[in-house]
Parts: sequence; structure tokens; C-alpha cells
Amino acid sequence: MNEIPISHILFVSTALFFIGMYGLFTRRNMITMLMAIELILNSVNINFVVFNKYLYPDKLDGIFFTIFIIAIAAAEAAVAIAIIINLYRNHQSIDVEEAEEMKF
Amino acid sequence: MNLSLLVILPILNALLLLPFKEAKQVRLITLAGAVVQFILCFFLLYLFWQEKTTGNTSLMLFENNYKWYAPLNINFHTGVDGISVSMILLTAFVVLAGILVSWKQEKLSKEFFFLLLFLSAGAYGFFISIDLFTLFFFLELAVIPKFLLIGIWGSGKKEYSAMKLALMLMGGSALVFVGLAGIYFNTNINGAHSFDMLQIAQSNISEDIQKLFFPFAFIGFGIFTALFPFHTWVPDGHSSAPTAASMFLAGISMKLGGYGCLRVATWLMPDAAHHYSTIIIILACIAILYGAFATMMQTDLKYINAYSSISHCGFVLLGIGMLTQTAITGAVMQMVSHGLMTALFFAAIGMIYDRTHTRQVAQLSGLLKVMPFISAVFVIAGLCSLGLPGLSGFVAEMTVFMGSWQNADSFYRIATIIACASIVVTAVYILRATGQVIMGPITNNDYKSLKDAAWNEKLAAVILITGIVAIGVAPFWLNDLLRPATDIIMQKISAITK
Amino acid sequence: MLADFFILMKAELVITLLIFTLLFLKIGNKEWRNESLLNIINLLLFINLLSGFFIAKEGTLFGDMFRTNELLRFEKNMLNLGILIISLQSYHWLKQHKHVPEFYMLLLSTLLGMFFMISANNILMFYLALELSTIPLAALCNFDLHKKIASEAAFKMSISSAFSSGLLLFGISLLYGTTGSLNFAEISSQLNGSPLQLFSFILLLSGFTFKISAVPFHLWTADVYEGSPVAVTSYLSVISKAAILFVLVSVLYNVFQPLGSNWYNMLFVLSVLTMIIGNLFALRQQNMKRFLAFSSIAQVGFILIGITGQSAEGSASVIYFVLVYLFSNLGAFGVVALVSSLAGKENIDDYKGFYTHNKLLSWVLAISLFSLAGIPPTAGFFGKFFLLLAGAAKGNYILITIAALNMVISLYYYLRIIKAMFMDENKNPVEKINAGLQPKLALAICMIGIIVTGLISGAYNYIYSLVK
Amino acid sequence: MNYSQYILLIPLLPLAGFLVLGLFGKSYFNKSAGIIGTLFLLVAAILSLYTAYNYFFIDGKVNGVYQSIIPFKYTWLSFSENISIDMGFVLDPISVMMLVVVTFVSLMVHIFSLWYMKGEERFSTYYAFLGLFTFSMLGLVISTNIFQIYMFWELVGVSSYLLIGFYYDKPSAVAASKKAFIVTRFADLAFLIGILILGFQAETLDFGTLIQRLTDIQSSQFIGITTASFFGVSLLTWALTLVFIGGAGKSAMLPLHIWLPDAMEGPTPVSALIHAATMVVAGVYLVARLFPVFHINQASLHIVTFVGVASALFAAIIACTQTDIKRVLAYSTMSQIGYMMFSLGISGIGGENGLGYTASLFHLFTHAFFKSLLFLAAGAVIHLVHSNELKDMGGLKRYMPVTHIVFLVACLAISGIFPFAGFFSKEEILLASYESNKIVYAIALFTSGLTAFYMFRLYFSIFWNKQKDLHSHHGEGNMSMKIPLWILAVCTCTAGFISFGKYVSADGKELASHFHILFSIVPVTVSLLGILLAMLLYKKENGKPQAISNSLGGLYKTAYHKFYIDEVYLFITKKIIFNLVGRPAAWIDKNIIDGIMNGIAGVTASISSAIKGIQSGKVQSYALYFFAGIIAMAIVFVYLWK
Repeated sequence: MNEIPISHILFVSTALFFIGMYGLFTRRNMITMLMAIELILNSVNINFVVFNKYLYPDKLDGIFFTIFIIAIAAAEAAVAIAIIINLYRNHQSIDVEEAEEMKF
Repeated sequence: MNLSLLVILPILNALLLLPFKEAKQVRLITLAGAVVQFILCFFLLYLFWQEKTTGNTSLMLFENNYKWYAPLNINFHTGVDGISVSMILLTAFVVLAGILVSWKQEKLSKEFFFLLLFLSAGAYGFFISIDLFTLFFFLELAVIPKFLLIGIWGSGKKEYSAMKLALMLMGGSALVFVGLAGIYFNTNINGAHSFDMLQIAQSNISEDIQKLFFPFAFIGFGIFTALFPFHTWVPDGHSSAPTAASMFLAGISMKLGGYGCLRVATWLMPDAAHHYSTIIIILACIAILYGAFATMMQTDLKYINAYSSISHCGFVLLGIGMLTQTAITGAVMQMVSHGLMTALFFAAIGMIYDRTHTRQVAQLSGLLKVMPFISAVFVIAGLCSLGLPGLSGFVAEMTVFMGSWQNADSFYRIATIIACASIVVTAVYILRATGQVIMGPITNNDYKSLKDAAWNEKLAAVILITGIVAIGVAPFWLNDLLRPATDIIMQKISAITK
Repeated sequence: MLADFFILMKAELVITLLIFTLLFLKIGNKEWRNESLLNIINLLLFINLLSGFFIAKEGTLFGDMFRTNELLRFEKNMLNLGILIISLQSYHWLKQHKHVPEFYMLLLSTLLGMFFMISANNILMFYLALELSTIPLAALCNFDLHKKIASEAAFKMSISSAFSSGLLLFGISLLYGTTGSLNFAEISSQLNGSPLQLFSFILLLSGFTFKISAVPFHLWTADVYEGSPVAVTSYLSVISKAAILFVLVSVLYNVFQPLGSNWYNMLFVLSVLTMIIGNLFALRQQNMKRFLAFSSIAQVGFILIGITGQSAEGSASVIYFVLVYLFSNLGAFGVVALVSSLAGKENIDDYKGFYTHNKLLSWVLAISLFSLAGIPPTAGFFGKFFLLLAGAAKGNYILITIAALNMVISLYYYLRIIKAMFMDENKNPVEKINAGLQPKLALAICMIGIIVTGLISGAYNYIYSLVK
Repeated sequence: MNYSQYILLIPLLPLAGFLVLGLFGKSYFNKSAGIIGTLFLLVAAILSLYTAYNYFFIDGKVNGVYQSIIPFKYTWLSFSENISIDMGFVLDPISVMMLVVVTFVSLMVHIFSLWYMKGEERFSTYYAFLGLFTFSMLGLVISTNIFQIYMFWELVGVSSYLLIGFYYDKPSAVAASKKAFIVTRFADLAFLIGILILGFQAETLDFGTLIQRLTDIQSSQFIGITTASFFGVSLLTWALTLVFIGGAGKSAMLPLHIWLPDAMEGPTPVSALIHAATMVVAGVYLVARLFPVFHINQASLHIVTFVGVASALFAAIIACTQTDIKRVLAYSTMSQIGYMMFSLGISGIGGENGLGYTASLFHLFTHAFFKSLLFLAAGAVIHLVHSNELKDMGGLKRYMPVTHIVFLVACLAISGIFPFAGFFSKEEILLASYESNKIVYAIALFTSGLTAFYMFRLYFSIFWNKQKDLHSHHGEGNMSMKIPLWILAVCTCTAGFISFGKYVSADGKELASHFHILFSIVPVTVSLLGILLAMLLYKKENGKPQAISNSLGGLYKTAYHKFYIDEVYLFITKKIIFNLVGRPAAWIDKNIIDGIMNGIAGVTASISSAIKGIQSGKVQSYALYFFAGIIAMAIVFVYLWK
């Protein structure tokens, strides 16, 4: 069976990374921004898995790392969403442009 | 004698003030401490003479070397030579007089005296340091008390002046730091870097390195001693400061710079000093004449004295730049002399200001009639400033001129002549001020009921005048004190000029 | 083996124990009065601090993932001390707060994360610990739930840190891709300076410098500091920075040693930028916390110089400076916390005439600021001096000159506060503040620390011997 | 004879007087200050007379040459092995002569002031200052070291300053004292530079050694100083000229004389002491002291001659037009010092050639008596009429007979009428100039006539002329005023008969007295003509002087305004120094240099606010900066700067 070349997969992960980046920079909805960050993390996950599978198949370091990232991303999202909810209580909005009171 | 006492005593004295609340107690304790310190300094002089006359020829006397930051080879290394002793004496005089002058300090007197003592501790520490780290430590230690003294107890645009002073002096010490770091990393004593001046003086730093770091050290210290064009903190700082702080500032703090220029920059980096001497001399000459001319146009007594300090400190730098033994001795003498004289001047101005509440020359007149003592003090300070024989200014200036003239080269000679020319300009501004303030008819009726100096002010003035006259009438003792020390500096310089 | 486990992980275990104790206190039926609760907690934190000084051992655990030694133990003790001081200082704030145990649970969780981070010997371990120390912090920022700016701060904190950890992870993944290992020692042996490795290192470095808020990764700092409760701000600016700095030093010095000349240049640029930008922003600030935020950014610039020293002196000076910085910054924050919670004022203008009624507090703040500015005889002078000296050892005098001149700029804004307190007139200066025992104790510790750690060379010499 | 036992007391006694009265006078001796000061000086005067006796008649002379004896010398400040400032005491003919003159005149002034200054608020201060001045002047004349002379030079300057400004609440006095000090200070600058050149080229500051080295054309020092040149003029000429400028400043020679007339603001006895008899001749003394060196450098000696002659003539012309009696006397002093100067200038060394030297010092000696007499007498007059202006005076001879007589004596003396002192000394000067330079002689002769004219103009205007009625006056004064006048008058009559050349000469050897009756005819006649003219014009009140001055028009006006030299100076100082140097310096300092310092702060602040936009408060832009930072770092550090 012909394996998919590593560069293809890396292309996907990098694309995912930048898509996430783009989302983060441009979305005004805070939840969407969080989702964009999840995209970045997922690109990292792909990277780890791919590197592990293709380059260092004898150890499972990368895979483990991926699992931990998934777990932590969940924790992060939980806290972030809690904060966003609280922010919504205070601001009556989850538009990121509402949260620009402190500057300069 | 353990020199650390000189630092510890004022600090202990300052700490002792803390529990007391009454202004009376505070100033008594301060005065007592200052008197003890004064006596201690004379005792030091006595011991120093004794050592010297018994033939002790070591570079530094009463050396003490405590390990401090061993991994970096930083030690608390103290010791004195003739130059330091004279500076210490100067400090003792000015401190005592300054405390006496501010006897009536009502506002926050505890803090005031605390800071004064702290400042004096910094100065003493600076002069006894052999280790460059401690030297730098004490140099910076003396900056912030000045900021607070000016900012809290000052007058006029005090916050601006205080800030300017602090920033410019810190800028100076930042440059000094770079210079010191350069020296430190380019000395190699048994495989280790060193801050110890005695060791550095023996190891030879290569000429290129010296040329690189000399400007840092020299300009850095130069800012403290009003090196043109970094002198602008002087007029504002001095004029906004309360009397005692002005005295300290001009009398002691500016001397830290001169001492540093000589001891650190010139002594440790003689090649570079030689290389840059032309620039130093030019700057010093500019400071001397330009300061004097700028003084002529001032209308505020404190500004007059501040600008004249720029001019007078120019002599210090000139003496150092000339690199002859006599000139360097003269530079140190000028430091001592200027310290005493300018402190006296500021004391007199402060006394006048306390009574008339103005320092504008145009608003004052005929004070001789109502306050003969203060007027006499003012005149004596003025005469010292313009270099009257019998007072210290003359001795110092003439020594600088003599030393400068020793360089048989028309550049040096013309520089000397330019510097000499300042004696005329000095006379002009001093006499203008005296003529207006002290003499003439009393124009303001309020002045007719003013009182002459109180005991504390008289005592302060007498102390300073004693110092001035002691040098002016019998300069040989100071000369004998300084010569061996400058000789050592000269040995390094003459090694390269030959 | 088991004994080893307990001894080596003692610091972490004690913290965990504390967290669980608090948890039980919370879920227990008894309604505690806040005052007694706080006193108990402070006592526990004190015991925690003491426990750090006994029974020590060096070694590694979990297949080389976790290690500990004298130096790390000392660093952890420093953090313990810091957390005790912060806890004492936030007494007045927490006294009126509904969620005292939660606060400490979150706080101690982050501390636990930092301990693991310091001890990490594996990049996975490091990442996990980093997240443990970050995620609760975002929650802590929002601890004053009803405050608008607090939630804004928390949001900025969580998004920024998530973003930065995303980039950090991306870097780690690339690093993993090029070296094939997660173990520090193995990574180090695989480094060859290829562009991909350099890129991954830059990403990694950005993650670190984000945490210590070096320019240009610092932008979140000011907003978060300003919005958060003072206790959290001081925690962020001192403890969290300190922990990351410890790790940064050890990672750069040990793991990325092969890329030394590369990261030297990077740190050079970063430190210059950080000092200058931090200073320039600090000049204009009106809010005390925001001001201290920028001042701490500028401080980081100086610390980076120490790191560039790439020598035992360098890392010793960094750790020493962190100790000094801990005392100084907490001293300043202590006063700010008191004024904020008891007088409700946070602006610099409010500090005008502060000296009229609060002599002692003014001096405490003044001395702390002097220490931050590096004025003798405070420890800050020594700290800065050693940092710059360590940096100068490389012969990069341009960096040193810039740094020295930046110290002058920084002096300006510190003196601005001093000026406001001592010199400026104010019709309604802050009334006399009755600090109470706990904050006083905290401030006393800071003052003693500021004076003693500098004038007495013991601290530095000890750290130096550990580093060596 | 061992001088050192008492000789130091001569300068130290006045100093002691200064210290005692200066420190405690106000509180303890305000009434008795005069007596105390006078007693101190009396002792000093007796001691110096005794010294003079000892020196001139007992042990000064060795092999027919007067030696210079140094009974005391102390190294005050040493700069290097060779160069040091010594405080010493030299006895040689001129210093001993000056000792006598200074102490004697000072004593007279002290006594005179007892009456004149009575009731002054600062009576004790006055005597303290007199003591200080006397001390400084004595120190000056006994100097063994060129730097010592400079020190005392400055000290006399300051004493003069203090005494001119004695009436400190008079603005004119304050201005005058300031002017006197600054002008002389300016000259001192030249002196100082001259000293530096001489001292370092001769490698000594000691007078004896210096003169010895610089007159020995073989010595390396002499070769050094003459071969080195600056702007094409040898260093020796420079040095001597500069030293002479110093002397000219103190002696009010053209063009540095402007302070002297103004200095008359001081109390009149002070003018008698300082600005007539002693301090102003310091310049002459200085040139005389360095005379051997001057002599070897004729160029500088020519300058001395030229300046002396010009001053003599110039001052005499102005003196004819002034109406303030003290100013007339001041210009007359200047003119007489001009005589002394050019007399030195034309002199040679040894035998007949040295006549000018002897004559000059002889004139100095006699001038001291008659000029201080004139001043004291004028003081008495002023005390009576309370004015310095001639128009307030007239016909005073009936009120003050004593003053009248002594004034007449002094006028005759200064005009050079036999047998008064001035006659002898002036004859010698004229003779010396006749023998060496006819032009100088002619000018001197003319000036001599002018001198007689203006002095008698003064005399007649004061004591004759219109009859003024003084309704209330307090008499001529008591004995303490009359005694000094008489003593000085007697001296004025007799001093001329001393055969001065026996004691003071350029080479220390005896010089026979020069007195040719035939030669004297011309000068005396000229003087008599001057007197006659003055008598015609001023003895009776009439309109002739006015008519003459009107007919002279511009010339008179120019002379009356002292040739506008004051105005020139004022222009230079006010317009050029103040406005073109001082003001710009202050401006530059305030605006440019300080402006740069403040500008740095300002620029920092403006950068700070310019970049505040980075901190926009938008978390997304923060992330963007973050990312941009990474990209930038990646580009820089991965590819550009490894």
C-alpha cells in the first residue's frame, strides 16, 4: 500500500495552523476565537502523530503528547468558556470589540 | 583606625534619629554625631601625619579588606591617601556647617537630618573606597538623598530641578558603570577580574581598551563635577535646593566627580588620559570661561553661585587634563577650596534668603547695614571665589595655573591663559553681586528690621572660614599632604609620556 | 524507592496536600469566618515554606521526567516565600471575599504547576506543568466576578495564553520532528542548528518570553495586570515570572546550549526592545498597577541581559535578581494592595501627598521602588549591577550601555511616584491606612529582604555556589 | 645686626591691628579703634625707620655697594624643586626706602583720620582696613619672590577696593570700588601671565635668582627666553610687557587709568595713602625691582617710557579742566607717576646712565610726601565745605590758615620750585630725560608747566577767588589733623635735600647728586609761568577761565570728558562683553545646552506617546503583533544573522 507522503500531511497540518491563526485574528465572536485556537492545537496534534508515525515509529512519545494536548485543550476551553460567560454577564455581549476598555 | 567607622558613624547617627519625634532632640543628636565625626576626621588626619612622618610610604594607609562578593572578586576594601584625607576633611567641614545652618529646619526635620547624614555617609564611603564596586555603590548612594532633599525642602521649581539632577547624575553613574565594567573585565589578576584599584593600577590595561572606556568613566564622573556640556543640572539643582543641600551638593557631591575623574579615570587609564587630554582641556576651558560669562548674566544669587561653580570646577578638570603633578595637586586643592568656599557662599545666600525671602540681586541692597556679619561672610566667600590671596581659592587656582604652564607647548599655554582670564570675569560677577546686595543704600524698608546671624549660623560660617583661611594662609600643609599621593598618580602618567 | 518518591517530590506533595485540605474545608459543613480561615491558611503556607528547608535529596523520578536538586529546591522555596507574602498582603481583600478557599485552591494549583515546571526534565512534563500553572491563573484574573475589567483581563489572558501555548506546541512538535525525543538531554544532543530547529526554537522561545512578557510578546501584560485583583497581579508579576525565568535559564543553559550563539543574538535584541519599550510605556502610565506592569516588563529586559551572560555568573545573577525582584516588587505591590483595598485608590495621582498621613507606608513604597530602580543601598542595586556585569562579560558593551541608560529612564518614572508621594501637594491625600498585622508582616519581610539580601553577600554567594 | 629679631614685626603689626580691629573692633573698640590702630602703626613706623638707619648707615653697604639682605625666607608653597612661592623679607635700598615711605605716610594718615573719620559708624572697620592695606603694601615692598609680590599685589587691590567702597551706601562709591578692582584685576591678569612666563623660563620665582639668570646673556634660561618667540616677539619682551601692564594697571597708567579718578570716592585720607603715596606707585616699584631685566630688553623699556610720557601729559591736560578737587589731584598723581615711569624707561644702569632710575625713585619718595600732604589738606577742605567741587569753594584761607599754608607748600613742591622736595626730584628726571631723549624732555617740560598751572589753579580757586561765607563751620580741625599736615609739610620742605643718589641707584653704588643751576632755569621758569597764568586766571573771581574754555571749544570739552576713555570702556564692557559675550553665553546655556537636555526628555516622552497605539487594547492585534514578532525573529535569526 502506498503511504501518503509525510509532506502532504504536514501541508494539511500547517494549513490548519494558519487557518486557525486567521480565525483568531479576524473573528469577533469570542467562542469562534476559541474554536480557532482549537484548530491550532489540532494542527499540532497532527504534527505530533505524523512525526511519530513516520519518523520515529519505535516510540510513542508523539502520540502520548497528542493525548495530553487534547485533554488540556478541553480544560482550557472549559475555563475560557467560563470566563466568556462571566464576561457576557458583565458586558451583555461576547463581541471581542466590547472587551477593549483597557488600553495604552 | 578602621576607616569603616567614617561610614558607619553617620548611618548609626541617622538610625538613632528614628525613634525621636521632637525637632530639638533630632538636631541635637545630629549635631553631636557630626561633631564626633568632625573630631574623628581630624584624628584621622593626625594619625595619617603620624604614619607618614614615621616613614610609612605605602600607597594607602589604614587599609582594610573584607571579602564581600567573593565569586565576583568584590571586596569592601578601604584605605586613604593624602587626596582622600583632604576630601574627608572637606566633607567633615561642610557637613558640620551644613547641619548648623539648617538648625532651624522645622518642616520634617527628622527626615531632613536623616537624609543629610545619609548623604554624608555616601560621601565618606566614596572617599575611603579602594574597591571600584564600593566606590560606585557610594557614588550612587549619594544621589537619591539629594533628590529628596531638593524635592521636599527646596524652593522654586524644585521638582523639576530635583528630577533633572537625579536623572543627569544617574546618567553619569550609568556611564561610570560601563567604564567600570570595562576596567573590570580587562584586568587580569591571577586569572581573576578585579575591582581593586590597587591591583588594577599595577596591571596594565591595554591602550585600546583604555581609549574605549576612559570616555565613559571620565564623562560619567565629569557629569558629577559639571563637565561642559553636561553641567545643566548644576544651576537648577543648586538653586532649588535648601541651603544645607546646596552646600552638600556643591561642597561635597561635585567633588565626588572630580575625585572619580582623577582616581578612577586618570589613574587607572593613564594612556587614555594622555590621549584625551586635549579634549579635556578644551572642555575645561570652555567651562571655565563660558561658565564665568554665563554667571555674569544671572540675576539670582544661587544661580550666580551655581554657574560660578561650573567655572570653578572647570579648574579641577583643567588640572586633571594637564597631567602634571602640580596641576593635579592644584586640581585637588581646588576641589577642597571650592568645596569650602561654595558651601560658605551658599550658607550666606541661605541666610540672606531666610531673612529677605528673595534671592534676586535686583531686589536686595545695602544688607551690610543691617546684617554686617552675614555680609562679611558673603564678601569673604566672594573674595575667595575671585581668588584673593590669603584665602584658599587663590592657592588652588595658582597651583593649577602653575602646573598647567609646566607643559611647554603653546596649546597648553594658551589654554592656561584662557583659564587665567576667568579671574577677571570672576571679579566682575562677584563684585557686581556684592556691590548690589551688600553695598548700596537700603531700598526696601522691610529690610531695616532684619536681624543678623544667629549663633548657629555664625558658628557654621566660622568653621568654613577657618578652613578657607587655613588653606589660604598656610597651603604648605595641604601641599605636603597631597604631593605624595599625586606623585603616585604621576608615576603612571609619566611612564607613558616618556 | 517510595521514600525517594516522597522526599524528592516533597514540595509538590505538600502543595497537593494543602489543596486537598482546602477542598475539604470548602466542602465541609462548618462555616468558617474569613479571618480565621485566612489565618489558618497563612499558617499552613508558613509551614509549607518551612518544610522546604528540611530533608533534601537530589535525584530523578518517573523515568527521568522529574528531577530535583539543591538549586531547584531553593527556587521552590523562593516561590513559597513569595506566595506567603502575597497571601499576607491580600488579607484585606480576601477578608471580604466570598470564595477564599477557591482562591487558594486555584493559586496553589498554579504553584504546583510551577513546581513541576521547574523540576521538569522532559518537554511533555514541562508543557503539562506550564498549562497547569496558566489555566487557573486566567480564572484567578476574573476572581472579582462582577468587575467588568476583571473579566476583560481574564479573557485577554486566557486567549493570549492559549494562543501562545498553541505556538509553543507547534514549536515543540517541530522540535520533536527534528530531534525525535521529548527528553531534554536527548533533545540537546540532537540539536544541530538547522533552520527548522531554529524556527522551532523561536516558537518555543516566544512561548517563554510571552510568559515573562518580553517585547513584542508582552502586550497582554498591562491589560491583565490592570484588570486583575492586586493579589493576582502581584502573583503574575512576581511568582509566575520567577518560575518561568528559572526554567528559561535552565532550558537555555542546559538544553539549548548548542544553539548558544543563536539565542544570544535573539536575547540581545529582545532585551533591548523590552527595556526600551517597557520604559517608554511606563513613562506615561496613570494607573499604579498598569505602571508596575510596564516597570516589570522593563525589569525583564534587564534580566535577559543577565541570561545573555551564558556563564555561572549569568544564571546566578538572574536567580539572585529574581529573589531581589520578588522582595522589591512585592513590597511595592503590598502598599498598592493596601491602598487599593482600604482606600480604594489605584491611580498615581491619588498617591500625591501620600506622605502626609502614611509616613511608614510611603517609605516602604519608596524603598521598594528604589530597589526596583537599582539604587543603593537596596538589594536592587546589587541585583542590577550583577546582571549587567554578567552581561558585560561577553564584551557586548553596546548592550550594557543601552541598559545603563535605560536605567536612567526607568529611574524617572520611579521617581515620579516618589515625587507624587513626598513632594506634590494634594488637598485630599489618602487618609491614614491601618494596615493590620498580616500585611505589615509581609511588608516587613520585603523590607528586610531588600536591605539584607544586598548588603549581606550571603544570598548571592549561596546561589552562586548552587549554580556552580 | 640681626634684623630678624624685629623686622617681621613691621608688616605683622599692621596685620595684628587689622585682625584685632576687624574681629573685635565693632564690639569692643569702636571708640578707641583709631588710637589702637595708630599705636600699632607708630611702632611699625619706628621700627622701619630704625631698619632704614641700620641698613643705610650701618650694615647695608659692602664695598660701596648696597647689598640685598634677606633676613627671613620661608617656603610657602612649592611646586617643584626649583619653583616655589616663598614668603620672604628682602632689604635693599628700594625696599627699605619704601618701608619708610609706607609706614610713615600710613602713620600720618592714621593720625589724620582720628579727627577726619571721627563719629563714623564704621570707625573701627576703617582702621582695620587701613591696617590691612598697610600690611599688604609692606608685604608687597619686601617681597623676595615674584609670586609673593603678586599675592600682596592682589591684597593691596582688595584693600583699596574695601576702602574706596567704605561709604558703601553711596552707589557712586560702590561703582568706583568695583571699577578700581576690576580694572586693576584685568591688569593683574597680564601680570600673572607675565609671571608664569618669566618664572618658568627662568626656572625660578625668586627675584634674586631670576634677575641674575635673565641678565646673564650666557645662561641657558636667558637664551631660552629670548630665542623663544610668540608672534615674532621674543618671550622676554612679552613677559616684561605683560608684567608692565600689571604695573600700569596698579599705577593708573594710560589706558588703564580710568579707575583712579573714580577711586576718589573713598575717604580722603585713604586717597592720600593709597591713591597718592603708596599703592599707585607699586607699578613703578615693580619696574624698578625688575629693572635689570627690563634694561636688558630695551623694547619693553621703550614701552615703559612711552606709556609714562603719554600718561604724564595726558593726565596733566585733563587735570586742567576738572572741577572736583580730588579728581584734579588724582590726575596729577597719574601725571607724576608718568614721570616716574618714563624716568625709569629712559634710564640705564651704572653711573650716570642710572640717573633716571635714581630720579624716578627719588620722585616717588618726595611725591609721597607732597601728594599725601595735598590730599590731606584737600581732605581738610572737603571736611569744611562738605563738597568736592571747586565752585563751592573760595576764599578759604581765612577759615583755615594752616591748611592754606601747607597746601601752598605742597603746590610749590609739585610744581618744582626751589627749595621744595619736588624741585630736586623733578630736576633729576628732567635732566635724565634731557640727556637721553630730547622729545621726552620737551614733553616733560611742557607737562611740568601744566602741572604748575593746574595745581595753582586749584590753590587759587580754593583759598582765594570769590569770598564764600561759611555760616556754620566747625573750624579747621584739632591737633590730630594739624600735626600730620605740619609734619608732612616739613618733610616736603626738607626731603629734597637728601642726597638720594647716595642710597638708591640702579647698581647699588653711590650716585652723586645732580644739581645744575643752569639746567634748572628753564624748568623753573616754565613752572613759574604756569603759576603766573593760574594766578591771573583764578586769583580773583572773573570770567576769564570761562571765556578761555569756551574759546577752546571741542578741545576743552574733550579734555573735560577725559578724552572719552571712560565711555569707550563702558562701550566695550556693556555692549561687547555683556551683550555680545555674557548674554549669548547665558542664552545658549539656558536654551541650547539645557534645551538639548530637556529635549532628550521631551523626545523620549513624545516617542512614548507616539507608540502608545501598539497597546491598543484589542486582543487580536496583540496576537497579530505576537505572530509578527515570531515571523520577524524567524527571518532575522534563521536567515540573516546567524
